[in-house]
Amino acid sequence: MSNPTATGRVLHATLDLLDRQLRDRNGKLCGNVDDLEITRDEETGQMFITAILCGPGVLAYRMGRRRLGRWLEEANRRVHDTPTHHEPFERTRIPIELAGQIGPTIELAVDVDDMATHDTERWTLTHIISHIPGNASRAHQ
Amino acid sequence: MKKVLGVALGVLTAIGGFVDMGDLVANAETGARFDMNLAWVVIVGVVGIIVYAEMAGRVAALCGRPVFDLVRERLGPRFGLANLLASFFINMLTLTAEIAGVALSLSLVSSVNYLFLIPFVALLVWLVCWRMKFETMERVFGLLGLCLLVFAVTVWKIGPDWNHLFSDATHPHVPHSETVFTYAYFGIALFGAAMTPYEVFFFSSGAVEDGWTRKDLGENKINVLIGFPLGAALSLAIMACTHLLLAPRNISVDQLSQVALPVASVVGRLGLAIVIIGIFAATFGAALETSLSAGYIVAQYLGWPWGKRGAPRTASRFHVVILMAIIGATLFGLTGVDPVKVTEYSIVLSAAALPLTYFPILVIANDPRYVGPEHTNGRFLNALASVYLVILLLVAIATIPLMIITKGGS
Amino acid sequence: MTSTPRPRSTRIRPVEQRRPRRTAGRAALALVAVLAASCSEHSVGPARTYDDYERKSRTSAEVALSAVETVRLLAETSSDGNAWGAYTSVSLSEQEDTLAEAEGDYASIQPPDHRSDDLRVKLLDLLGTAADHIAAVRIEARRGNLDSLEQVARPLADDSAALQQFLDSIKR
Amino acid sequence: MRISDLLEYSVVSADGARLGRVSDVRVIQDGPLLGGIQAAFRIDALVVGRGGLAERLGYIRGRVEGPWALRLLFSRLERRAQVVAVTDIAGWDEDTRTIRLIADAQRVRRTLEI
Repeated sequence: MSNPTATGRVLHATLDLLDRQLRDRNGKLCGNVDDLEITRDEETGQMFITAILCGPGVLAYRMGRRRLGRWLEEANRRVHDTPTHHEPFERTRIPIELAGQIGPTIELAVDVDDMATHDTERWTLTHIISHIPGNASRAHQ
Repeated sequence: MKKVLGVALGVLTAIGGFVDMGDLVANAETGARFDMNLAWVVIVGVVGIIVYAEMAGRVAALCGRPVFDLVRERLGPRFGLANLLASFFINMLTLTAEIAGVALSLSLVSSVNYLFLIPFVALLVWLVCWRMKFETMERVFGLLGLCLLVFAVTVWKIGPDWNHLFSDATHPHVPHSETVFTYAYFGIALFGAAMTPYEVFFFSSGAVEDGWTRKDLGENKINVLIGFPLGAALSLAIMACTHLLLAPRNISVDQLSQVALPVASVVGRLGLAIVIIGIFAATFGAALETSLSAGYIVAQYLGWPWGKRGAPRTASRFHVVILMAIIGATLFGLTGVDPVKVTEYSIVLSAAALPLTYFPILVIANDPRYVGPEHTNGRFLNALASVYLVILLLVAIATIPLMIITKGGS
Repeated sequence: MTSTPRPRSTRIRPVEQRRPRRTAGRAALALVAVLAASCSEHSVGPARTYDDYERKSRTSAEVALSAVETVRLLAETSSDGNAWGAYTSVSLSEQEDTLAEAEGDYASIQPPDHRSDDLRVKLLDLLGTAADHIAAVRIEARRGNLDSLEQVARPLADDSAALQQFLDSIKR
Repeated sequence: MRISDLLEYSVVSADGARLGRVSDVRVIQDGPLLGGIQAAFRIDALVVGRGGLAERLGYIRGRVEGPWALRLLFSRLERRAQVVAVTDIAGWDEDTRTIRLIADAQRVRRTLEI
């Protein structure tokens, strides 16, 4: 076992990462860390945390509703067919290197609109909130 | 000077905001049924809310994280979800009770049946959630709530034997006409009314909405340490009123209008007008707090954008949850359930759910990664908070059995 | 957004089955059921013995006494000019409803024996009289004659005394 | 794989002793640079315990200090958890969801102290 204090910072995944509040590049709240992706290198046997996963299906999956979770994720993937990205891009997966500060909140170098956690926000906005007068202005002084 | 004014305003708001439908009903009922024998519970309850609200406010000011965010982080998604469902359910009962309370207070000046007024009240509540500035909302209803001070005036005008009243309150016993079980049940109701979880949901989320930082820690302390005890004094005044005026006549309180009766009979027409304004403001303010809390807890559990600081379109799911909660409570209220009964159940169940919410607050307030090493709880505070955690657990365990044994306190 | 260079895929696959944990959900459901049951339950259920019936008589009499006394205090307060019409008439209706409900509930309990019949007749009589007197006060209040409420409410003093006597006559 | 999958694995030492379930993973950020931005998050060890609330509160790992009674209780529970280095893993069994270790229980046993 390597000496944990020798290099790099030490984190505990469930303690320091899971369920933390996420913020996008503009400081907007954009979901919690619902799960983490772990990738294992076959040759060296080393494992890495490679991505933050977040979105409705992801949370269901984590809470033991495996099939429901995967179905939700798949549905989300089909509905949002990565229009703005050339490479295949999963809206529930934020590569870990895009996580800037890790503290009481985790700041991501991502835009909310690229995240699955924001889809229902957009839906309620276009279908409900934007039909109610006064939705765009701040409250009166 | 401006700063002092701000702090004073905050304290007054805290006093007026402390009392809601739950406190009105629980204190008036126990005063009429148990005289001052349960007054000590109000004190125990207010110390508890002071301890935990201060922690929640401090955590919110230092790391910008409101309570329900922490609930999920510390308890995990599963326990967190259980807590969310329980809290949301109780919050709906409370919201129903508060909306009905507003409608009842309006019916006392208009003689329109309160059921007809419920939709109108709900619309008003929603409009304020939708349009009014957070600070204005807090201040207006908190300050109007100060009208409830007329209860204290009433007690003073009755001119009781103060020594007697005090010794009654400090030497509690179970009255002959009651059992240990009903005594304990109403004790829990009073405790739940003082420590209702939505108060800390709202308080901590409000601190984030008001943009509190390290600089506001002092104001947090003052609000909590002065505002809440004075709010509790108000609760005791209500209890004393019904104890002095209704209990000797064998009147038991089962309607909101009876809560105002001692004031009318002692202070007169003006007093009645003031107390009804006070009841209106207290229940309306609490209806706002519970509507917003519904949105806060769901949004914070799921990490959605929340808050009424920005335009509604910047937190659309949050506003949808609020809208749904108000509609749900309205429909429930319109079924004609007895508002006083709903209030009783909401505060008693609140008491049962308390540990789930207060435990994570206590842990986080000791976590240097959140509040910084210099702002973690001191020894004394921790000792006190630990004692309360034990009380909360005992209360939570006892609540449901007592509810069944006493058949809801009857 | 950049895409990650992902290390070669792993052969560890997610686990399919998991025992669903629904205990929390079940507990919540049970709680709601208990609540619903206790909400819908009237303060008076069936009575199997005389003691039981007596206890229920006591509860009903106490509710009635509270209503009678509330109305007396209301009438006094209004006659003194300390309340306005809307407050008085709404409060009076509430008390009238409370008493009517107590009367209805009590009347629907099957008395278990002949001894109970006596109690039943006695208390129903008291409740009926009180209800009539409260109705009279309410009618007067609706007509706007707040000043004379105390006058109209006078018979309620006897009702109150009778209920008190009834309560004293049965054991605690 | 996701961490929620990993958290379902039990850990068994070479001599067949059950150490418990994976309740957390210790991560050290010292891997190769990712996208030229920051070092990769290498998983260094598994925290193996009974799961449960005590291991989420961070009384040891997060250096939460009070209140005294909670600290006593939860750090005790948390201390029962053990740390297993990733390099000690011999193999994975997907069907039974177990991780086998290369060494005996006595040799791998390390308590959680930071």
